[in-house]
Amino acid sequence: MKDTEGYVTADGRQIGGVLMELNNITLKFGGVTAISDISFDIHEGEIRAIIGPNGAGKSSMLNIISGFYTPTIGELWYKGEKRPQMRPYEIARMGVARTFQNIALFEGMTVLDNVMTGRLTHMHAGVAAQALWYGKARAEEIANREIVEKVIDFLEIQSIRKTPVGRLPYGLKKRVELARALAAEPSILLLDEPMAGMNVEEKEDMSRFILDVNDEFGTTICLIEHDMGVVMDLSDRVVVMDYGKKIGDGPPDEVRNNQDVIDAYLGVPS
Amino acid sequence: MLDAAKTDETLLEVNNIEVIYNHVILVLKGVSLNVKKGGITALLGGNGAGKTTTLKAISNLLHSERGEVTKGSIIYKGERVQDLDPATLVKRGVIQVMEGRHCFEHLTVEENLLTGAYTRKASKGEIDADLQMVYDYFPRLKERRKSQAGYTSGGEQQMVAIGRALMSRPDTVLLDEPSMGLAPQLVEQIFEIVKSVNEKEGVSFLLAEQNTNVALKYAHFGYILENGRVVMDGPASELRENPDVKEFYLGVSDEGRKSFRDVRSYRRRKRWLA
Amino acid sequence: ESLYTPNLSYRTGPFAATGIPLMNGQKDYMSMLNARDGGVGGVEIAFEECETGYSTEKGVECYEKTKGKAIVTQPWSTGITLQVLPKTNIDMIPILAPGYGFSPMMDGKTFQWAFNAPSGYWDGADMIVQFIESEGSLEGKKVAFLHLDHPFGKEPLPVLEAAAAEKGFELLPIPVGLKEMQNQSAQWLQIRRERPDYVVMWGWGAMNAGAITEAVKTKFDMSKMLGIWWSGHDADLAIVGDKGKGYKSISWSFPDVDAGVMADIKKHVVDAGMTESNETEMSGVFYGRGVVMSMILAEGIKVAQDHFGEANINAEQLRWGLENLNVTEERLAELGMSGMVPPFATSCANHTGHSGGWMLEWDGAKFVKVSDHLTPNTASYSDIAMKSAADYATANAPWPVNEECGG
Amino acid sequence: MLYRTAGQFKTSYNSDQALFPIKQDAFLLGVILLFALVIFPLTASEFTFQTILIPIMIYSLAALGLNILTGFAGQLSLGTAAFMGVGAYACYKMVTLMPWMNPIVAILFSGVFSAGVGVAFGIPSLRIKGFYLAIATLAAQFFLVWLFEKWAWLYNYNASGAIQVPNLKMFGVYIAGPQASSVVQYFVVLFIVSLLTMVCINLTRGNLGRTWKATRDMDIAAELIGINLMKSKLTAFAVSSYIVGVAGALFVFMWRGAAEPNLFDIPLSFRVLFIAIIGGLGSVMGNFLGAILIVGLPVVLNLLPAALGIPISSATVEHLNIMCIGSLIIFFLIVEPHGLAQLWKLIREKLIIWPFPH
Amino acid sequence: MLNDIFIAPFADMIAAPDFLLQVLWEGLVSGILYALIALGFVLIFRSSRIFNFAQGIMVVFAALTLVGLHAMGIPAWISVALTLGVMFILAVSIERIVLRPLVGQPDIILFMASIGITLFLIGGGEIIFGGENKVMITEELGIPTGDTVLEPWGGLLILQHLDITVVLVASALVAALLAFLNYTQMGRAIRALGDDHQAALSVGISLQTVWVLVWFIAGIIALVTGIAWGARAGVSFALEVIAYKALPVLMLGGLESITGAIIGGLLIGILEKLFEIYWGQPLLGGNTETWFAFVLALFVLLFRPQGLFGEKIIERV
Ligand SMILES: Nc1ncnc2c1ncn2[C@@H]1O[C@H](COP(=O)(O)OP(=O)(O)OP(=O)(O)O)[C@@H](O)[C@H]1O
Ligand SMILES: Nc1ncnc2c1ncn2[C@@H]1O[C@H](COP(=O)(O)OP(=O)(O)OP(=O)(O)O)[C@@H](O)[C@H]1O
Ligand SMILES: CC(C)C[C@H](N)C(=O)O
Ligand SMILES: [Mg+2]
Ligand SMILES: [Mg+2]
Repeated sequence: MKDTEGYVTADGRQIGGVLMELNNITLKFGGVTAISDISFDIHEGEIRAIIGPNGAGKSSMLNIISGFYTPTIGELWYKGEKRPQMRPYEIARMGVARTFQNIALFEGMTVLDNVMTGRLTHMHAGVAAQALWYGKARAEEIANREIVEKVIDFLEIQSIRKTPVGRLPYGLKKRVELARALAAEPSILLLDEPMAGMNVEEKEDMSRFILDVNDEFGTTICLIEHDMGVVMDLSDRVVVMDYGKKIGDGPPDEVRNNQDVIDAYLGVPS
Repeated sequence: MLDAAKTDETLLEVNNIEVIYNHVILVLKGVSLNVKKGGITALLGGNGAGKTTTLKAISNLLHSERGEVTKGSIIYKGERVQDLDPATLVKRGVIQVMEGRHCFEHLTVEENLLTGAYTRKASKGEIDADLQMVYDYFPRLKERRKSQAGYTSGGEQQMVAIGRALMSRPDTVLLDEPSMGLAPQLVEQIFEIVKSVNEKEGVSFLLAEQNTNVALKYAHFGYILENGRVVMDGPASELRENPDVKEFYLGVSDEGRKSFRDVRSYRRRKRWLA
Repeated sequence: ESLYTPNLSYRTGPFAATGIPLMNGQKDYMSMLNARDGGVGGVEIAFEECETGYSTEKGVECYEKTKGKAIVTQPWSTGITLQVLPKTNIDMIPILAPGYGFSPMMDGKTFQWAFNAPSGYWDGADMIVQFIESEGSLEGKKVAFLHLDHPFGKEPLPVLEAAAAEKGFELLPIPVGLKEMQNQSAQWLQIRRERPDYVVMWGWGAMNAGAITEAVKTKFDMSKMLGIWWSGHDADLAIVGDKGKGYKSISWSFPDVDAGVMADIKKHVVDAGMTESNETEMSGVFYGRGVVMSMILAEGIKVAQDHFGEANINAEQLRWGLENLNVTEERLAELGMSGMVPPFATSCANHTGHSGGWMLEWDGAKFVKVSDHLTPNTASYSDIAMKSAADYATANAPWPVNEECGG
Repeated sequence: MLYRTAGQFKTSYNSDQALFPIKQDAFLLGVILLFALVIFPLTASEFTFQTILIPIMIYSLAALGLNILTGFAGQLSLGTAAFMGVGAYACYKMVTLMPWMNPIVAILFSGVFSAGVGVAFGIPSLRIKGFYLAIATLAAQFFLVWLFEKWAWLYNYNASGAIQVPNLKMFGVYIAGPQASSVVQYFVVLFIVSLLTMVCINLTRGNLGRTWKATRDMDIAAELIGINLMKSKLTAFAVSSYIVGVAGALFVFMWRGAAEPNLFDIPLSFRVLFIAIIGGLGSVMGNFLGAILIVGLPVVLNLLPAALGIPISSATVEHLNIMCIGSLIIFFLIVEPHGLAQLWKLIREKLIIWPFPH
Repeated sequence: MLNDIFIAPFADMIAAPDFLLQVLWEGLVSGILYALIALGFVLIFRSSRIFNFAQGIMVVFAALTLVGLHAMGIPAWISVALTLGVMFILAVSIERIVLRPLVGQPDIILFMASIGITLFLIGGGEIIFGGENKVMITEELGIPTGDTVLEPWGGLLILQHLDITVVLVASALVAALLAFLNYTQMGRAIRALGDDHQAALSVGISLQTVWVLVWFIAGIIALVTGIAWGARAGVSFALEVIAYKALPVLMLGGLESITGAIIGGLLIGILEKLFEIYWGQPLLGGNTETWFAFVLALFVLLFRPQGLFGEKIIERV
């Protein structure tokens, strides 16, 4: 593991050392190579973006980080240790939370319950206590509920607390998904296209939330997004992928002017 | 850039419809719109405004979601079409591309495209030609034609969904959020395709979009939906210049585009209809 | 007023095929009595059916539903009999299970409320063993016992096992699950492999037809196949016709279309359009047996009425009646049923009567008698019966035993 | 305006998490309890106890157990009856091997055995999903029933192959067996069913419940947010089979009085499944509504022709019965696929906004 | 003990090869019959994700209708045609009354609805046709009924002509179905429908048409199965239990696969018979056929969760 210092961003925020490092990752599905030999790192406290054309392998990269896919080749270092082969839930318990490109909320539950599931990793009462709704179970339920209510307040979804998520419009669902991930109080938050399907105003709201999370809780964020405005404005560093390869990596301004990136992705410089 | 609808002939007329889901949830509270023949009409509005619901009401797909049109009428080419089944509507030339890329997961990309031609009584040659046309529009699909659609990326699935609709040689396409999840390049590209299909083949489009910027760039006419009601309509060019639209949908204010970093302060949303 | 004698019948499901002719016989006899004599002793018989589909669960439901007014319960399944048996003790309703049910019921001291006259399963098993023994010693022979995997099918096992031990033959039980009744190829492959000298069948419902067709297919010698009385239904054999020639079934009843009772049924029931049966069915063994079964009930009622001097008897009085049946040749002649059932009598200690029966054989078109009146050797299993009865009483303690009955 | 919820504010999370956040619901419960504890026992006839009250409660419990697995944790099971059988046989073995054992304890304990068996058959659920999983439960269904038939030790080598509930006393009163009176059995069933219902309500609204529901709604996402699917599924199998097992023990000991292996065959599984689905998957109360419908309906249908004086044979009634149940299942599914519980909720929602249409 | 499990059975097989052949043949024939029922399931599952429990009762219903019509004095082949008519009406009514209102509902709801249909048909069937056992009109339909007795290795092998016919007819049916699904536009529509009802609707696939067609084909298969089983075992409602056997066949083969249904059917038919004869009866008290198929399927699924030929379950996030 490289021993790196943090750095200071353009707008003067101090970013910590390396939190996660991916080395020479390759991912194959039968004949398809979704990712080939990509390395990059994520620093503590930064907002890291991954961009690239459709099918470039961005989501697959996120899936590797959260343990849903196992890389064919390559290794992953997290908090200074090499991460062994693990089940996704174990990884989640190590402080990795995420949202999904195709919303993956629990449709049969209310918003509140969905967000509460984010707290699962922090709740430990036994079955018997829960069955009797007694002692630890009860205390825990209330304590966690308070945390969840804070998240709900923070994301301004109080009014839909008791609504079954199946009935929510797309944008709100995305917000609930974010709430669920936040509730877990993760060290690193992975966001897969959090603003797809939103209009400008909603994107602004979402941006605010992301920045606030990063600011207030110091959560490291890794996000995939197609809206260049958002990416350029929010992220500290950007990885650009194309056809499974890394074609650029650096601060937004640098990436924006990289000819490869322009050709493969942006079309016209924005 | 085209700014006025091409003809004045009304193709599709939605009159004051109300939609209720599950017998209790009233979603559309009297929506009326006109889609002009040969034009591109945009349906704009925030999350949950009712865009998808409006499109599904037109294409008659509400039924399978336990929704129903309880009031108002929908007239296509001068005929009431509310009670037709979706298949008949497709035969008459109205096809919807659903939000969130509903592909047939287990069929290959190519088979997916072919299902689009289901209602057509065309020869194999014609269909192959159309397939080629779709591949020309979306070269990426050609590469993945033999993969099961379930294993393609989000953007690829969106292309499949649009390509599949084109395969039916429609008169009218109801496009639900075509740009969602697509790379910027591709967004432009898809709208270019819409435009060229519209111009070359005379296909009319009704598209629901969040990406107001692009939508208003390509559309001729726009409706803005809020909370199940139409709150504003007009030619796209006018809407683009409307200060409210500018601020809330285009993200530009008098000072030009704001950075997303600068929107941190709490701001009360202005509503046309409270 | 009427006497409510519900019948837990089944005209649906996989057992309907064998149930229907019997239940038609029962019902028509009662209808005939009602039409001809205004019932029994001047009181009409309310012979109502409650459908069970031979399902034990439904049966218990029917019992619960009817027990309020009923003076008797006719469970029509050994499984149901077993389940209602402990309840009848408390509800004080006699069970009438002619030719079926729990064989130790023959001990009237223990099972005060249960009757399986005129013959029980152990009687049947014993007579079958006697019959095949009459064809030559059983020493060293192999007898396959093809049975429904259900309480009914397991009933004769203790007696057959005892006989096997005593007579030195090998008993090979082959169960047929309820789900396999119609597809017994595995069972018949086993029979083919084991090459038994005899196949004794304890089948019911669709199992009978299944076994018989399968036997024909595997070319088993039909004359070596013998069934209990519930496995001798004309329609089951009619499917294979000539190929079934030689198949035998023990029976405590025999049909007689020319009997007086049949003429009365024709006159009062059939001609009045009140039957659900038809001519072919009415000439069969099962319909005739159904008639006899209702006769037993009617006789029980009559005996009770005569004894207690009142027409409107209750369940307890009927119990006395069923315990004091004496169906003699003369009485049968009076009833127009000579030869349709052997004479028999019950007592406080003997609830079965042990009438014995005849061996019937399929001649390609109908069943014919091929033996004289056979009688079971009850002594050979009375010990087993007494012991089972005692065990039953212990397991179900507190269980009243009527020590007052003499032998 | 009967069902006004406006004006009932919650001031703490604790009170928001109370069982009956809305007063009217608490009132309704009070009425139900009044009936259950006082009015029914005083007025019901033997027939009502035996064909309506007791079976409805037992079936509700079984359906509740199934609902935990299928409705809450999303694992389709077609083997409920077999697990009921395990409970019943376990209970039978316990009371016959240890006659001194308190019958209620025996009944509650018998669920432990079915939970064990349930977990064993639940293990494949880690790999197998959806209808394919049904095969695991069907394997349990058919294998266990076969075992009940073949393993003579289970039924104490009875000639009949059936188990027969002995007369069992508690505090000097017969509570099981032919000597027990219906009222006593009714109260025993009421007690156990209420107890376990309470447990289920607690489990399903708490952490475990959310874990199950997450597993049901989207197992991949669930695992990615930190849910150990194995634990989640297996606890669901365990809790579900426990409850189902207790229901099985009640079924035989407090109601039927005897049972043969066949009783636990697939039709019973289906009946319980009907109840759970018609009542509403993922609902606790639904099971009771479903049971009232599925158990009560045949009783009514059976009585109807006689009451109206229409002469039809009992077989035809039975056939009509089956047809009616079939049609009603379809009818209810069409009216409200999410079951009676959902229907009730909708009615409530309508009542809340009544008299304004929306 | 080990000897009983691992050696004795095989010794038995070798000792009586003619008997082994007979066992295999019986297994093959019942396997084909299971497969036929499974085919009906697969077709419906593919086109609508309905796990159609009613397939079994449709078999009974078709057979009863045929026999019932013939009993009314209608010539055999006209009865067959009329029965097909009845099956068509059934398909149309099921589509109208049950499926149409339930479009897009979760799988389990549709499954439940099919059980509703089953109950309805059982009740209705018994009212119309009565509960007695009936005899299939085998001869009237010109199906051969004799047998051929072979003597391999000096032993005995009995082949029923009926069984041979069943095997041939079933094979033809399967070939026809495979061609239909893979090479026709309608076949593709059926597969699309199975993936996503809404999307299928949106491209103009008419659910009504496809479903009526598919249920009608399932009805035809049911009739063929009904004739075959009926000829072997008589026609009665007890036949309905064989429907359960189709379930493990389906799971083993894969819910969407025609090939799977056939292979699964044969595998289960043969293996369960072998197991019952050589292991079940001597060691376990027999009757293992009630569960063997399920346990076997379960075992296979542990290694291939989508069955041998089923479509891989696509898991993406
Ligand atoms: N099946 C349904 N049942 C109940 N409510 C629904 C259903 N579908 C949509 N709704 C509700 O209808 C309203 C309008 O939804 P619709 O999907 O039409 O919005 P939209 O404008 O397309 O939003 P988006 O941009 O997020 O896609 C939302 O409030 C949503 O919660
Ligand atoms: N489980 C899988 N099996 C087979 N191929 C896969 C699988 N997952 C992803 N792929 C392929 O890998 C490539 C990368 O997919 P991925 O979803 O990572 O793209 P993406 O960069 O997120 O694209 P988008 O922006 O469209 O979401 C695609 O071509 C996709 O089809
Ligand atoms: C009652 C009999 C006629 C039916 C069956 N043989 C039984 O004893 O269970
Ligand atoms: Mg992606
Ligand atoms: Mg939408």
